[in-house]
Amino acid sequence: MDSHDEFSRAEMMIVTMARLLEDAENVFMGVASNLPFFSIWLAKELYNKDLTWLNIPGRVNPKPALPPRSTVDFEVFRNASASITLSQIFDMSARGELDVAFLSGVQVDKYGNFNLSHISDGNRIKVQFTGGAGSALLCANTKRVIFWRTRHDRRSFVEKCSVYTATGNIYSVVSPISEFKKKDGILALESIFPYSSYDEVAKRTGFPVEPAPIALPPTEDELTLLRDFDPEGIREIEF
Amino acid sequence: MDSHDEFSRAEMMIVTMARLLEDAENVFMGVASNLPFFSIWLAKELYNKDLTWLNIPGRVNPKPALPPRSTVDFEVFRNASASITLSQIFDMSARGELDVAFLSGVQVDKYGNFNLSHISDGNRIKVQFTGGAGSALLCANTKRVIFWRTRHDRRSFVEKCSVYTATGNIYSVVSPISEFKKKDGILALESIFPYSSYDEVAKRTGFPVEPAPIALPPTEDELTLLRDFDPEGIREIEF
Amino acid sequence: MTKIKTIEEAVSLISDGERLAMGGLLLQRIPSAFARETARQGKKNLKVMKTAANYDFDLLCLAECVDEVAAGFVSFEAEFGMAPNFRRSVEEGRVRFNENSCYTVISSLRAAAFGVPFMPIAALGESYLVNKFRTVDNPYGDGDVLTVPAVYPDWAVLHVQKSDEEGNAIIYGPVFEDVIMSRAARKIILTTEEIVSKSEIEEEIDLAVIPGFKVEAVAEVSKGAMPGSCYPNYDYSTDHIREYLSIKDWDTLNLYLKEFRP
Amino acid sequence: MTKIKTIEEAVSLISDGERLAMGGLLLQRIPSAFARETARQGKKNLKVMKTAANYDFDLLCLAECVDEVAAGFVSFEAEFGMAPNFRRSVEEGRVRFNENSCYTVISSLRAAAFGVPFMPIAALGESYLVNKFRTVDNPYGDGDVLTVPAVYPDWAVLHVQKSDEEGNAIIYGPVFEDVIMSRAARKIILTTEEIVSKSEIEEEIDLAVIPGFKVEAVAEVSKGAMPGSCYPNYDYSTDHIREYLSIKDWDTLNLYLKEFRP
Repeated sequence: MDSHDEFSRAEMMIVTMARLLEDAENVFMGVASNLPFFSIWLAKELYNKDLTWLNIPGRVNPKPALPPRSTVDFEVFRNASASITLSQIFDMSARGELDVAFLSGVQVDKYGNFNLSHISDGNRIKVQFTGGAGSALLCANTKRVIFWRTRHDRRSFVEKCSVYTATGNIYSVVSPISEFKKKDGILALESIFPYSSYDEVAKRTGFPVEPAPIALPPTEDELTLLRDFDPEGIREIEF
Repeated sequence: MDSHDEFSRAEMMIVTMARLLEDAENVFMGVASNLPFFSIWLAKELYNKDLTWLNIPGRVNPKPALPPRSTVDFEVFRNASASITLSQIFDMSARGELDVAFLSGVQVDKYGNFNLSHISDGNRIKVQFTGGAGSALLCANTKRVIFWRTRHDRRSFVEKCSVYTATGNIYSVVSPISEFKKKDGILALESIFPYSSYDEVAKRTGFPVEPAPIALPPTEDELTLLRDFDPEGIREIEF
Repeated sequence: MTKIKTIEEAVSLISDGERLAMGGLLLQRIPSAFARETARQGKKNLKVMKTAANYDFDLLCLAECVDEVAAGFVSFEAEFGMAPNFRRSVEEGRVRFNENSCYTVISSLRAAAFGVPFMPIAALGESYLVNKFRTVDNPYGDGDVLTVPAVYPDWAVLHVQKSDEEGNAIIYGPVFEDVIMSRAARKIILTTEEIVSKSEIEEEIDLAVIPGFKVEAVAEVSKGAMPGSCYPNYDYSTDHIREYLSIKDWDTLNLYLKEFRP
Repeated sequence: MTKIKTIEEAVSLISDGERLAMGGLLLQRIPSAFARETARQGKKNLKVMKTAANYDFDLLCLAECVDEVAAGFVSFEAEFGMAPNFRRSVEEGRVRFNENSCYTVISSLRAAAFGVPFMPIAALGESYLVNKFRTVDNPYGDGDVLTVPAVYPDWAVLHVQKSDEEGNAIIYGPVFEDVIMSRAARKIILTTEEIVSKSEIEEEIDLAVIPGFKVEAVAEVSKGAMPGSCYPNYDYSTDHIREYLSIKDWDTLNLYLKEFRP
């Protein structure tokens, strides 16, 4: 739990992203996607039970009994509706058949482009990140991309990324304190999370932001479901 | 059985083709390949037990208890060493990894090119054949192609095919009365089957042929194995 | 979300003129009941594709449902001989046979499945098929490379052994090109020997290679591949095939289509 | 023809400088024992590729066996954080990270598996990765199409649950890119939880997706994916991973490689 005792930042991010999936036919989560896992799970429980859930192991609509601790946790292998391969999920994106993909990065800029590759110093790599996994493809070809990042600071939310790992169809950017939506090619503040403020968001963002309303907090239903499903707090692992 | 009582034309063709497989690492038989089935089976029994046998259903090294009556007979599904797909077998050919493929056609010409497509009359199809299945690829890319045909006449063995379904790496052409090998780009008579003669082969062939030795007849071993395995005479189905 | 429909409802989803990739190969696991119902409903100008076909394509030619057959091989093979209605339809000019290599059928489907406009392929020698295709310069080396265009079927029509109500399906035995057809097509129609529970599919999740999300209809049709075979459930029927091959006119065809329901 | 070898013999087949596609993904069904033995034998200048990797690639960086890593993603994920030895090796210039999208890794392997010099791919927006690749004119439409070159691994190194002595192998659970790696590579090395009889493979023939004919070695290594997981046999070991991640020098690495045999 965070300093505010009603709900955590992780929970606020999870429910914000879950609510974006109400009208999604299919949703892909990639590697290292702890929070998106909970968002998709919650959306299927509450808002969109017919949503098709795709993941790296290629188990369609997994039915985890417990939250997974990794991308390849047995909980997302064991019970599922069908099998597909990661390559075929990428193909769906290439064909324009993927509705939503969750992606992350170390830097995101005001254009919604992001960097998960490296910081370089001329030709030399100064800081090597993990690599963007499938994001170069997915960001350019998936209908809507939800970008999430568990940190919000001026090193992460920048005027312009030094290198672009992926660009394209960013729809929403969700941080621990706010949500942005891409409008006319620029990230615009969409909502401020209840425990934050316009000042905080503006101070922590490396590009100009306009004021926005306060987001609706998690509902009782959302919190109860999440907490019953995840008594160990796996959802807090990155906080 | 044919008019000669010791062995049939089918048996002569089968053993002739089996003997060509002694040094083949892998061998593919396509659709409607009754005689090649027996040749590969026999070669694995007698001459080359480590040969990898590939077929349309993609069962690697099938272990049929009985001869199959079709390309997709359960006898070639049930017991096998591993599974691959037809597309992956074609890819092996494209990669130059396929040693031998058995192909057939309605016409073969003195260049070893063949037609399994049609006879046309200007732009109009006069006689439609079955289509060449995978042969356009396989003939051009497999190391050695064994072309087999259960008829040998001047309409089948022609100076030049009216249309080329497939061309390329023809190595041997086996008919009910003789075997040809491709030499310097031209089919040359390699052997005459024991119950035939140079005159018969020359008369039934639509391009010039030079004399050649008489082929070795099937051995006792070859015949015993074949007949024990195929008491119903499935090998004679096309005669 | 249930996708269960009758075979009549499933076939009625198809519009005249659409392109169908039909699953199975030769006599194995082919959508025969689907083909018969298509004939009953008198669909027109369909385009059908598969690597190697016989009964289903031949029947659709006989019933004048198709105007294009794209395939590498169409024949009933040694036991039964050529596909007579396919052959006659082509020779009489009612059906265009877009002859392919089985390999180019697969490559066209691969391009569609991958969402790219073409697929580079190996050389096809001096085959006349080469004239149907175009080359590109090899961007990473010398020479040019032959290609085939992507072909997007409107429908993949597949017969499977088991499906749940959502169209999550298991195929036993050779899958042939069914998986790639399902990925290449815009939508899928399944006929299935059996509709089973979701948990029965989950028990063999590694074999559940058709996910339900593009499936528009699942019709339970026991013996739906007959007169073809459906491994391991049943073998093909020689008598039925001979009866089918003896059909010479519309009246006999109509009797045949009445007798063999669905 | 038996392909059974010890893990030491299997690794000794690899020559310095060769390119290895390594199976599994992140912590699942990865050839960990193979990576440790490669470190023990001090192989040099290997090029390794996979979509998303951690332990095996990181260890090969730590042991200075590789000079190129081609991947879309290298990390131990949230629980354990980044891959420290991979990262340091790249930042210190000992290893070239040929960053790809997971999708372009797959596409390069597809081109090799299909025996064609390149694969057309979907657009990658303004990603810097685009600069690594070339376009061709669309031969069947307007505009140009991005492509990736074929990459032929010398070896596919795969860890499987079951193999017979000839290298016919079954994979349970997600296959990831193991099948395409096996088709793309020139030769295959398998490590397997268990060597089983040929008849045990035949009983699940539909899952026997790796045929033995390109396999050069099958080494039986129970727990061969540890500290990774091998579904459904065992889960990953947090303690082992933490111990591995604490290695800071050659002495500790050597002790570690002695402790965890094979």
